[in-house]
Amino acid sequence: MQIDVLIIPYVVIIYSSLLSVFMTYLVVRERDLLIATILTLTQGVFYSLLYLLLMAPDLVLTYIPVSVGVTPLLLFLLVKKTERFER
Amino acid sequence: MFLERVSWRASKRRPRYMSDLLASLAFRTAMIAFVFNIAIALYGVLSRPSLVKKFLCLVAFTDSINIFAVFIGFRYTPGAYPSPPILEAIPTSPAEVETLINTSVDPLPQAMILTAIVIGIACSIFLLTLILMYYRHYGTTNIHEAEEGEEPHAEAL
Amino acid sequence: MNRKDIALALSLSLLVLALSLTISLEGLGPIVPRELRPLGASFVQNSYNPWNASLTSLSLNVVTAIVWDYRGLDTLYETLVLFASIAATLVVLRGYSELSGLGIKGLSDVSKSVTVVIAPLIVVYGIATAIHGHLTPGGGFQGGTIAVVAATLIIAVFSLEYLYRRGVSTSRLMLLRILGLLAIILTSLSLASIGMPSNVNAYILQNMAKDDSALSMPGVLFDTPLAGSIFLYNLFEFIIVFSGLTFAAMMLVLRESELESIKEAAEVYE
Amino acid sequence: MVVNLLPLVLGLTAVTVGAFFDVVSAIGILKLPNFFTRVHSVTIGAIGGSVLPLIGVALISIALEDLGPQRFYLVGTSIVGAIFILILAPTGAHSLARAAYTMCQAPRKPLIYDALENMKEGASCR
Repeated sequence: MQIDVLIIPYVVIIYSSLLSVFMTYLVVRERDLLIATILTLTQGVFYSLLYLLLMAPDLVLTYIPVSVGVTPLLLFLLVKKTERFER
Repeated sequence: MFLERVSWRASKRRPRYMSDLLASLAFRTAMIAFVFNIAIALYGVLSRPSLVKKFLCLVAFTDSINIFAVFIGFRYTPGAYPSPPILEAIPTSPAEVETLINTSVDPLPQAMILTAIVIGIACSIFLLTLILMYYRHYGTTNIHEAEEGEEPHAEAL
Repeated sequence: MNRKDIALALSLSLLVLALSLTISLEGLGPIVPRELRPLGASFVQNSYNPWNASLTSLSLNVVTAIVWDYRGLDTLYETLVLFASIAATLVVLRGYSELSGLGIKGLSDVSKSVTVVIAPLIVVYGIATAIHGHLTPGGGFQGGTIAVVAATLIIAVFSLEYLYRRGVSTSRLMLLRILGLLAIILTSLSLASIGMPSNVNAYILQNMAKDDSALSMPGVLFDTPLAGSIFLYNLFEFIIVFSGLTFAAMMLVLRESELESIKEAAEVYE
Repeated sequence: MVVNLLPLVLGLTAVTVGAFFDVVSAIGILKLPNFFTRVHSVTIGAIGGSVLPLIGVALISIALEDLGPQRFYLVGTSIVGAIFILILAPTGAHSLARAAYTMCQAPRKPLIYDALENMKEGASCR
C-alpha cells in the first residue's frame, strides 16, 4: 500500500471532527458562560476548517465572520449585561 | 481489524493507496462525530437551566446540522480530491464545463445551507434581545429561579 | 440526577443509535457518493453555459447562481426574514434612536492607530467579496458580514460616540436598509415592468433571456461576465446585511446604566 | 524540474527558524511564571512562528517555476498575510495585557518597573 499526498485532507477531517465533538462536550459542561462562549468560538474554527475541506468556500466566507466575529461579540455583550455564572 | 472491514466493504479488494482507505474511515468518523455533536447539543438545550447556555447549545446544534447537510453533498473521487463548484476560468467550449461536472462537489446543499446560516443569525439576534428582556424583567436568566421567584420587577424597562 | 434526566439521556442515546444505524446501513442512499446527483449536475452544467442560452445565468460561481437566480425567490424571503428580525429587535428593545453624551473613552492609542489602518482594509475586502460574488467565492451576505466585523471593531476600539460623530447613526442605517430592500424588489420587478408596456414577455426575478421572452439583464461588461441581476442583488444584499447587523450591534452595545439614565430623563421630559 | 536554488534554500531556512520559534514559544507558555510574560511568549510564537514561515513559503513558491504563473498568487497571499499578522499580533497582545492590567485580573507580583503605576487607570487596583 502506498502513502500519497491525498491522505492529508482526510487526516485533517478526522482530527477536526473529533475535536469538534470534544468542544461541544466542553461547551455543555462549562459553568462560566464567558469561557463557554470562547469554546463555541473554537468549535466554529474547527467547523470552518471542515467547511474548507468539504470544498465549500462560499460557506467558509460566511461562517468565519458569523461564528468567530458577530455571534461571540453579541454573546459577550449579553453575558456582560446579564450574569456571568450559571447556577 | 476495523480498518480492514471498512476498506473491504468499500472496494471489495485491497486498496492500492493509503488515501482510499483513509477516505472511508474519515467519512464514517465525521458522520458519527456530527451525530454525537447533534445529540450533545440537544442535551444542553433541553437540560441546562440558564437561558444563555441554552442559546449557546442551540447555536452549536444549528451548526452541527448545517455541516451535516453540507457533508451529504460531498463527493468521493478516487485518485484526486474533489474541487469546489466554481469555474476557474471562462470556458471556451462546452467540453470544459463537462470537466467541472466530473470533479466538483454538489452545489445545491451549499446554497441551501448558505440560506440557513443567514436565517440562523437573524433568529439568533432576535433570541438575544428576548433573553435580555427576560433578564430585565425577572432579574435572572435561570428559568427555575424565575418560576419559583416572587413578583417580577415592576420598573422593568 | 432525577428521573427526568435519566429519561432525557435514554431518549438521546436512542436518537444517536437510530441515526447511526440509518447512516451505517446507508438507508439514505450513499452519504458520500462517487457520482454527482442529477440535480446538482444540471446546475453545474447550466450555470455558465452560453451555448444553452435559455437556462444559463452567466455566473462562474455555481452557488451564487443557485442562490440568486435558480432559487431567487427563496433568497428574497431570506432577506425579508433578516429585515424582520432586526425590526423585531428594535421593537423589543423599544428603540433609543439618537444618543449623545455616551462618555466612553475607547482603548489605548496603539489599538486606535492600528484600527485606523485595518478597518478600511476589512471594508474594502468585504466590498470586493460582494461584487466579485459571481466570479470567485463570495457574495452579498459574505461581504456584508466581513464589513460588519470592521464596524464592530470600530465600536470596540473607539466608541459608539465616535461612530455617531462620523455620521453613522441608527436612523441612517435604518434608512439604508429600507433603500437596499427597495432596490432588490425593484430589480426583481424591473424586466417585467419594462416588458409590460412594450408587450414583450418577461418574468419577475428574470435574469437572462428565455425561449419565450427576449429581455435580459446586462450579461457581459468588457469581456468580464457580469451575470446580470446577480451582481446587483449581491451589491444590495451587502448594503442590507451591513446596515442591519451594525444596527443590531449598536443597539446591544449600549450600557444598562446609561439606558436607565436616558429613561429617567425621558420621564422628566414627559 | 527547474528550481532556483537560492530562494529555495532561503525559504527552507526561514521555515526551519520559524519552527524553532514555535518550540521556544511553547516552552515559554508552559514554564514562564506570570500572565504578562506568557503573553510575551505567545507574541514570539505569532511573529517568529508564522510571519517568518509565511515569508519562507513565498520564497519557496518563487523558486518552484513548475507551478507556472499560479505561484505569484501564492507569493502575494503569503506576504499580505505576513504583513497582517505582523501588524495585528503585537496589537492584540498589547490590548490583552493592558486590559488584564487595568481590570486587576492578573497578579503583578514579579514586576520590577511599572510605567502605568502613576496613571489613573492603573492606580485603583488594591
